[in-house]
Amino acid sequence: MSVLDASDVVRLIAEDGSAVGDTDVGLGTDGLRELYRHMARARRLDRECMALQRQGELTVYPPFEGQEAAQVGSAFALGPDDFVFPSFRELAAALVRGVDAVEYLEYHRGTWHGGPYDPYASGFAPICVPVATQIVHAVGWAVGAKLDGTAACALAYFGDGSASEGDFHEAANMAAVFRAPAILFCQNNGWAISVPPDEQYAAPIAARAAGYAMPGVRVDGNDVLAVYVVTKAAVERARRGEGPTLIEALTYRIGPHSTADDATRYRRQEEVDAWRRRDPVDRYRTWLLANEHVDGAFVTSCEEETEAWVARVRAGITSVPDPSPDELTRHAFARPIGAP
Amino acid sequence: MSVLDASDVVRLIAEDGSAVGDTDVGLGTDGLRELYRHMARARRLDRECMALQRQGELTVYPPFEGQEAAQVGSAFALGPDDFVFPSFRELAAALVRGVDAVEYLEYHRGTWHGGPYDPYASGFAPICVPVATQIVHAVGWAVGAKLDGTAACALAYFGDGSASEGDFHEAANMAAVFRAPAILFCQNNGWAISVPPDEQYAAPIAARAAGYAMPGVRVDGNDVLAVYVVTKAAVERARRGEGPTLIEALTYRIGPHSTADDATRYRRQEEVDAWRRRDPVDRYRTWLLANEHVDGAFVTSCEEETEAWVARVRAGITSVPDPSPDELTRHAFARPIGAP
Amino acid sequence: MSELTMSAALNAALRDALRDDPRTLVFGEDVGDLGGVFRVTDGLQREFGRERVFNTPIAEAGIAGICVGLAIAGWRPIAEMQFDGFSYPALDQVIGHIAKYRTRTRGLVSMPVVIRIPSFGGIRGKEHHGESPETYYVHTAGLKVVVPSSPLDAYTLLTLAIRDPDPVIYLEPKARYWSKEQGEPTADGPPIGVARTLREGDACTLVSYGAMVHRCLAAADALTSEGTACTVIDLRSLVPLDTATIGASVRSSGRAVVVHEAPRTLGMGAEIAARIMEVAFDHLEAPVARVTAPDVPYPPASLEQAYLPSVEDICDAVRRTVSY
Amino acid sequence: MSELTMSAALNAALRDALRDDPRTLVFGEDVGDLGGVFRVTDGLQREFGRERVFNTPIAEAGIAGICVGLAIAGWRPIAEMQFDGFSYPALDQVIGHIAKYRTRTRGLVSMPVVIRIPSFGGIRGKEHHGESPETYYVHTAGLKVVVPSSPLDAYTLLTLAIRDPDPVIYLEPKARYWSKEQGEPTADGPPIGVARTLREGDACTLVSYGAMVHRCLAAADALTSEGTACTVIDLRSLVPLDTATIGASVRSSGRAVVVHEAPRTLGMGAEIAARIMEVAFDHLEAPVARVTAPDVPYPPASLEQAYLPSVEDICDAVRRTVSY
Ligand SMILES: Cc1ncc(C[n+]2csc(CCOP(=O)(O)OP(=O)(O)O)c2C)c(N)n1
Ligand SMILES: Cc1ncc(C[n+]2csc(CCOP(=O)(O)OP(=O)(O)O)c2C)c(N)n1
Ligand SMILES: [Mg+2]
Ligand SMILES: [Mg+2]
Repeated sequence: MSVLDASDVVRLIAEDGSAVGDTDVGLGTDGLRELYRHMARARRLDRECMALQRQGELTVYPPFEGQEAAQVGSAFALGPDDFVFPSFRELAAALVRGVDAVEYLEYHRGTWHGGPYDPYASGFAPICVPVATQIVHAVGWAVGAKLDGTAACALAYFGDGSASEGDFHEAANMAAVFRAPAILFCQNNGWAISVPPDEQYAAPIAARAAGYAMPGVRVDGNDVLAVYVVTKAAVERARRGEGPTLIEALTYRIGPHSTADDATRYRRQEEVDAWRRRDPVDRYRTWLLANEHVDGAFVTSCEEETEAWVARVRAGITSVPDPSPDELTRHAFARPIGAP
Repeated sequence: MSVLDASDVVRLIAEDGSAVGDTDVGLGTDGLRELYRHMARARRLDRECMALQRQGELTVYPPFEGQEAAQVGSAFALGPDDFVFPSFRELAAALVRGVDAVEYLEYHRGTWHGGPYDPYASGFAPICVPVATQIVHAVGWAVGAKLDGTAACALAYFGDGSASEGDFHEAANMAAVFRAPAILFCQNNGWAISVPPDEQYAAPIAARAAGYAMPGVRVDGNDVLAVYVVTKAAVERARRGEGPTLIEALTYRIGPHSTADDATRYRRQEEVDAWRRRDPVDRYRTWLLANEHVDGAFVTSCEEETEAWVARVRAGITSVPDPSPDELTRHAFARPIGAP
Repeated sequence: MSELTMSAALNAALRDALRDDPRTLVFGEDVGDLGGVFRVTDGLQREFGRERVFNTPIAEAGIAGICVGLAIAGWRPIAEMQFDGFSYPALDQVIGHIAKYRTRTRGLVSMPVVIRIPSFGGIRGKEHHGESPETYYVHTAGLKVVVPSSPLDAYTLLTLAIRDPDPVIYLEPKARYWSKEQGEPTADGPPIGVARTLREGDACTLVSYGAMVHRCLAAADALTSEGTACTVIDLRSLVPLDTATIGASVRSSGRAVVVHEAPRTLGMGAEIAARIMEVAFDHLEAPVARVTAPDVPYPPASLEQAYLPSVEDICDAVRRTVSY
Repeated sequence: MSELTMSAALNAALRDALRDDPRTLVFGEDVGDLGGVFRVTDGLQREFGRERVFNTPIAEAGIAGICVGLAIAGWRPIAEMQFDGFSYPALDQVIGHIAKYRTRTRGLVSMPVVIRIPSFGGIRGKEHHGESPETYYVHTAGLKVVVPSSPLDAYTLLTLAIRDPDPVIYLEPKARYWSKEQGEPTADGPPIGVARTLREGDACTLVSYGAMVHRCLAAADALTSEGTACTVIDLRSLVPLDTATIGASVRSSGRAVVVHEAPRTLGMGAEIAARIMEVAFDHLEAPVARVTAPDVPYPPASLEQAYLPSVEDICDAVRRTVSY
């Protein structure tokens, strides 16, 4: 039985870091360490971004703290020819794909839209603001990849709230009808700005998969190995030409919706605290240490590396120049249309 | 167990007219006859409309032959305070709701949009052309009825193709979240213009209900009693405040998509012939006669009545005057905005 | 006399409508506990309950679509789109139904629907947070479209919009949410369809709406010191458009400059210029000038002020027009 | 020399593109076996296979949305919306993404997408089958918008649109699908952005596009017999708009009448009038007249001809303009 047929939430590492499933996910020590490095860097950079925003160096910033496993585990399951269609909170996934952090953050600095990184270079589409629209793009890309006869697949990230949009349905249905190699990856982080699950949907989002005859699987989104294996299975299914998969990763948005948000208006601190105890980075580190995939020295060196890297990112992003005003009208068309 | 929990297609009368389920659906002889009368009239008027269109008395006309049971059985299950949100092929349902045939047909004559019948008088919204949009209207109406504390419900008709629209999903999800007394009634008639099921969706449309935690039931759409009981159960559920239901009635569009369509371009005659053998009107008549709910004399008198009525409708619709040109600008606003 | 922000004025208008008319409903994304991302619905759910004021799923077409059904059921929906750039999924329901329903039913079913949309730029927002969507609505026959420029008028216009028997698209200039004004909000202002002349001057007529009204006033100030006296008209209502007020002013001044944030082509400036030509041709001493954004998508924050009409752009246009 | 209908010319342009460029794809509702409700895609699926030419589910936002992904994957999508009135669900993807993608990515990712939309009225269609959606697209910065008026030019424009590196909204005048023209279709016509002057005359400049071009020609004929010689300009391209050709003509004639089916307010006439004022003010002898539909939703078939500009309406406007 494939992990995609699981009827329960897929979980390999329990909240306390102990294994509760087959944690031999086919990653060697290097892979396991790489995963950790990505999570640690992402966590650290996210916090730096919050600081940068407070210092006036970034415009509004949407933190992803708590969602590192969901993003890193899924992005790590992809290959270089695959293509990711992110929403607006997937900096961790972007880093895994090799997007340059400074280039990505230019979006949040307000230097340019969508991230001026080259989407082709890393197979990572521009940051997409109108929620759920990117799921359709992913399906279109997947249809194109299939027509090209490649084994590549597309993965779209979207949130629990985004899944209420009509575009979610149109994308899912088209993916199913076209048997497109597409992965619909929902990060269910418990909130859509201030709107809780019971005001957003009535059944698990993964349950919608039945309506498209595609596998729908719920995974512990704070368990990076579980996210990795589930996504990997969906990727393999896509590569085999069997079509799309819907994944619902159960995670939590520890921070506010964005730096402009005041989450105390709508949610209780106890809920946040409870989820802090399920922290994805801590959990994975505990498991890694307990199983001797890493030792304390590795963790420390990882921290040091990360600090140095974040310092470079900070220096980089705070010194990005504003674009020159003539860029304003340069890009709308391949050959600009003269002003009337 | 409620009929809404059925996992198989609900059917009470087999194709040959024999009972295969509990046909005591709580309608007395009068009710059973009334159902038949509605179906017979609808069938006859539909054919008349095809003729009227060929004679140039109507603009494009979308016939519903084959779908009489689906429409009549469902509309018959509603009460006077309920509200129907039709698509564009629901003339049979309109007649059950008491919409005046001539007023309805003014839409097809091109005299006016949407049918100039009073939607409030019969609880039947204007003909709605952009597919699936009316499902959202129905949910809005149902939310309103619930706020008013009434036990009334809304029923939206839509097709198998329409269900691919994002509006289907947004409506279904909102209905579920708001526990709206709404019935989403899909007439799956096998085609969406030229597009067959396998190019339109990948799973039974009723299977989508699981994604909204609402009952989803498939019913033989050519079995009027089955359609009636299923819809009735959904109505009762709605009245009890338990929320929405998705019904998929399996039926068939015997005619072309519309008088402008040439169905021979995309479908085989054998398919049509096979469905003719499942004719809903014949099937119900056979059952009625076999079970002595009616006799031959009733059928004949019904035919005669129908002929007389259709003649009146024909006379009525062909003599409807065109609106005066000053109506062109009269209706856009309660108080017309002067031309600039 | 109290001082209030535009956000507070809008909040007051909603509160008063919810209190005075039991058929009004307020809904949209995050309008509940959060009070909307701009706090326009702050406290309303607590005061009027979860039935009259409610969050919706993220589904803009659905939000607009349920307005239709609610209106048929006799309610007066006041819906919020979270931002201009997220109002587009609702366009189909707005253009296809809300605008057409009354015509479709030959007047039998009207759509007393208000759709509020925080709009326009100037807040260093991300992509899709600085759109000027007015053309889409103004061109759609069957809709009224209003844009307040000040807190008190925001109250007046929203109250009138809610009472209107027809659908009103209410575009709120985000850049002015925290602007303040002294006075008591009242519904007894000019009706929808009537412009306000904020300043009189015989050299040139400045026509604008929303946040740009304030740049026009600043330009008028600057130009006064050069001896150029401008009339400043705040349209308030884009549909109906107060052609009479604009025309009378231009017939007197002979010159007009229209200012808006939307891209130039088929922005409001086009319609206003065309109408001015129609009603004041013989009085025109110079072509009507349009000071607008260029025909490109709204830029990132770094280029926002280069994109939006500046006070200096307006002054230049007036100078060119006056010296034509 | 062959004679072909506009439907056949469009079909030929699609066939030639599918043959010449293996990256082109044609898809939409019913474009397969049926060949589209207007037969524009007739036979293409049979000839090029179910991968290059395919039916989609009924999901216009989805259709536009997959164009984005396909373009990123290096394909050239040519999508069909079944009717004008059903193109609105796609507006969000068109405005929010197709128009903005190139700007968003600072020129790195372009959108060589064509969206064909059977448009405009005059065919006694049901509600939502007679819409003139051009304003929505023309105002959206980042899109090109073209409208053919004749079969041969339909071929030229569609071929150029498909080859264009940027998104082109291609509005097909339904009322002209079965009109015929003699000649060989060719891509060597005027580029997108260049208007065609179909007739020269010094009394007045008639500016139009799509089916109304033919009413303008008929009006010009009628007026010739009154001694009034009109220039008739077929815009072909609404974005870019050929202001140079319009301006040169009006500077010569001093008078202009713009004709379109769309409602008046913020229809193309507004932009054209405003531009004429900008480039030909000193030459204008009369205000630019607009002959358009009124500001109400498209009417039922019974009132269609009262709604659309008639030849007589155009003649009247020219007479008023010439005798101003
Ligand atoms: C079409 C659209 N509507 C509204 C918004 C405004 N908005 C931004 S984020 C957000 C909530 C999204 O919730 P979810 O999908 O759960 O993602 P999360 O923010 O939790 O990552 C909303 C409503 C938007 N970006 N796009
Ligand atoms: C939004 C929208 N897109 C396209 C159309 C054109 N159209 C009219 S009917 C139809 C097919 C509908 O199929 P289905 O929902 O199965 O209903 P049926 O015609 O079979 O009754 C289409 C595509 C439309 N009316 N509305
Ligand atoms: Mg969320
Ligand atoms: Mg169907």
